[in-house]
Amino acid sequence: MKSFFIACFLFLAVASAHATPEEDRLALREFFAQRFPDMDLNEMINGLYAFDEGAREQWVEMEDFPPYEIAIEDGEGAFNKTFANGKSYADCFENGGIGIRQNYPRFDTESGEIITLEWAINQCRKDNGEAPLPWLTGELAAISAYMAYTSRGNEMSVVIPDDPRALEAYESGKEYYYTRRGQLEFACENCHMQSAGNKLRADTLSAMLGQATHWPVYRSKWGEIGTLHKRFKECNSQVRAKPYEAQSKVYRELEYFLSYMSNGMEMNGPASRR
Amino acid sequence: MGSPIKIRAKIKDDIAEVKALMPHPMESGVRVDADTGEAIPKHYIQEVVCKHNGNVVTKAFWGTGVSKDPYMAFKFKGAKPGDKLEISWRDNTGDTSVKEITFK
Amino acid sequence: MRLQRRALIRSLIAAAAILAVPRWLFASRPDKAFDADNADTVISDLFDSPLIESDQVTLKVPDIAENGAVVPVTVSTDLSDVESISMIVDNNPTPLVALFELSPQSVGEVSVRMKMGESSVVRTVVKAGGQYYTASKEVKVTIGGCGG
Amino acid sequence: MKRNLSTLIFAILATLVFNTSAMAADEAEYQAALANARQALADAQQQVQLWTTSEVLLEEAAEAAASGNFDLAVEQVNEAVLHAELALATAEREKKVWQKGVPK
Repeated sequence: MKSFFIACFLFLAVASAHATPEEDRLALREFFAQRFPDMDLNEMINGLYAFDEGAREQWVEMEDFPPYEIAIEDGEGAFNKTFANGKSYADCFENGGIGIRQNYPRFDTESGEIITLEWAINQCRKDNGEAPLPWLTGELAAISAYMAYTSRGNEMSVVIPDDPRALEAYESGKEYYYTRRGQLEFACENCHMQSAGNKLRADTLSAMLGQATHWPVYRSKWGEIGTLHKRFKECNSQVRAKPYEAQSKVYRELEYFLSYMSNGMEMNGPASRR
Repeated sequence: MGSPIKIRAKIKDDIAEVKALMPHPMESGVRVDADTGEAIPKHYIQEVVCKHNGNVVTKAFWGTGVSKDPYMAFKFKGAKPGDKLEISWRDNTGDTSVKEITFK
Repeated sequence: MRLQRRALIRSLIAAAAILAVPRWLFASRPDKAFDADNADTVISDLFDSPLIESDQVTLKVPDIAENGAVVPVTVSTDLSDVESISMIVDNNPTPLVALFELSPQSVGEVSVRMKMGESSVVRTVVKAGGQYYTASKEVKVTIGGCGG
Repeated sequence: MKRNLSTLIFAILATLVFNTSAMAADEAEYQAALANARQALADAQQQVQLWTTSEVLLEEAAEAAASGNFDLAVEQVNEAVLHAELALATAEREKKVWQKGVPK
């Protein structure tokens, strides 16, 4: 009996120390609602353009004929090509790969891996005897862009299944987001929560909410379309932390957490950014 | 043969509004390849010709100061649904690309 | 006979169309102006009479360029008989960015996206009815890299 | 325990004396320091994200060594290790405090 109470007590202690992902998400929305009481939080899917009017005008002008359209078209072509074995990407995904971006990353209860969309695309290639594509830019990013394009307007719906490994992956991603790192000792949070909407030198910082809804992105600075993990690497370098490899466990866990935080928000990828 | 040109065109009150996006590196010749340390040679579109039913309506001459994957927009009068619009470019290496569409 | 006459009429119309084709200012690209390294040289190379400041020329560029690699610019004008529209960025290594030649069929409005290495005066020159009209604006370019 | 500590102090003093002696560093010393640093960096990377500065310092060390300045080379190598230690220290501290930033 006594041990039962101890067990209960321990359970409660653990439960209160670890909020559930859903509690985290709601608390985060509340955080931004208090910081920006006059803003529609759903605007944050547009990153810095939710905050910077002058930049927004130029961005809207770019959206008239955005540079990522080239990637969508290339991606559609690549997506519809058949592999040497006669199969295609459509065979690897639910609903033939159309309109499913919002479900990624997902936790695979069989392998225990976090499956990002890019991971799934390359897994599909490997399963069909094709060589995997490079992670950061090029064909993989273009295919990802096309798949994102077919999912526009859907709501981000990342699921954390009832599996301790999934929750652990989520928690690791969360710890990563809030941990200071690099010579500048910045956590993702320092820029994208506390300073969201502020200027860092010439740049306006985007908010964490909605940060995962619009990838891949054509950044003018890159001059091409690139994946979220390319941006992770760049963020790390900017605070002088040695980046991890794209699609490493750490980055996939980070994407899992980050995407869950955008749950319920509109998918609007691919996007263009400065 | 260069990458295909993307054209978006519509007719509004007898005026054709044309927008085009042309995938092209537009190398200015001043950038240095980070890996080799060598200057990346100039590679940019020099001339764009836009024809309406075979007649030139707008010609553009460009320098290296036009952005990568160039975008241009222009308008002209007298276009009807079914009319043809052709846009072509030529770059400093002699490479070209042509695209024709029909107004809806 | 009738057919021949029709063909003749058709060829006459075609000839008229050829005559109506505008006399292009430049048969080929003015390479010298595009290679010039300062705006004054560009202007003296391209334009053979003084430039007139005009509020009938609208130059739409941002005050602060979001990204120097992609600065949207639109030039529009109410002037009639527009023959050409050019864009010049004074502080670019080669200031002449673009020169559009327009036919009588054109509407006086063109847009393009341009590169700007640093803050600079951006100017446009519109040739209309044989005169050169101009408008200019200071555009600030900030260099960053941490937005997103 | 006490004996360990005194050994450590002796080692530190010995290092200081060695480093501050008039003897200039040579290539062998640089190579040894480099090998030691590579190991330290690899160990640290297992646990945390290193600073990019460590690698930059090693590159600077290699440049200095190539030009025969082994004093500077050794100094930069040691600085690289120091930066790895600082990265570890930050990570240790952050393990205790990271949750403070999480909205509740």
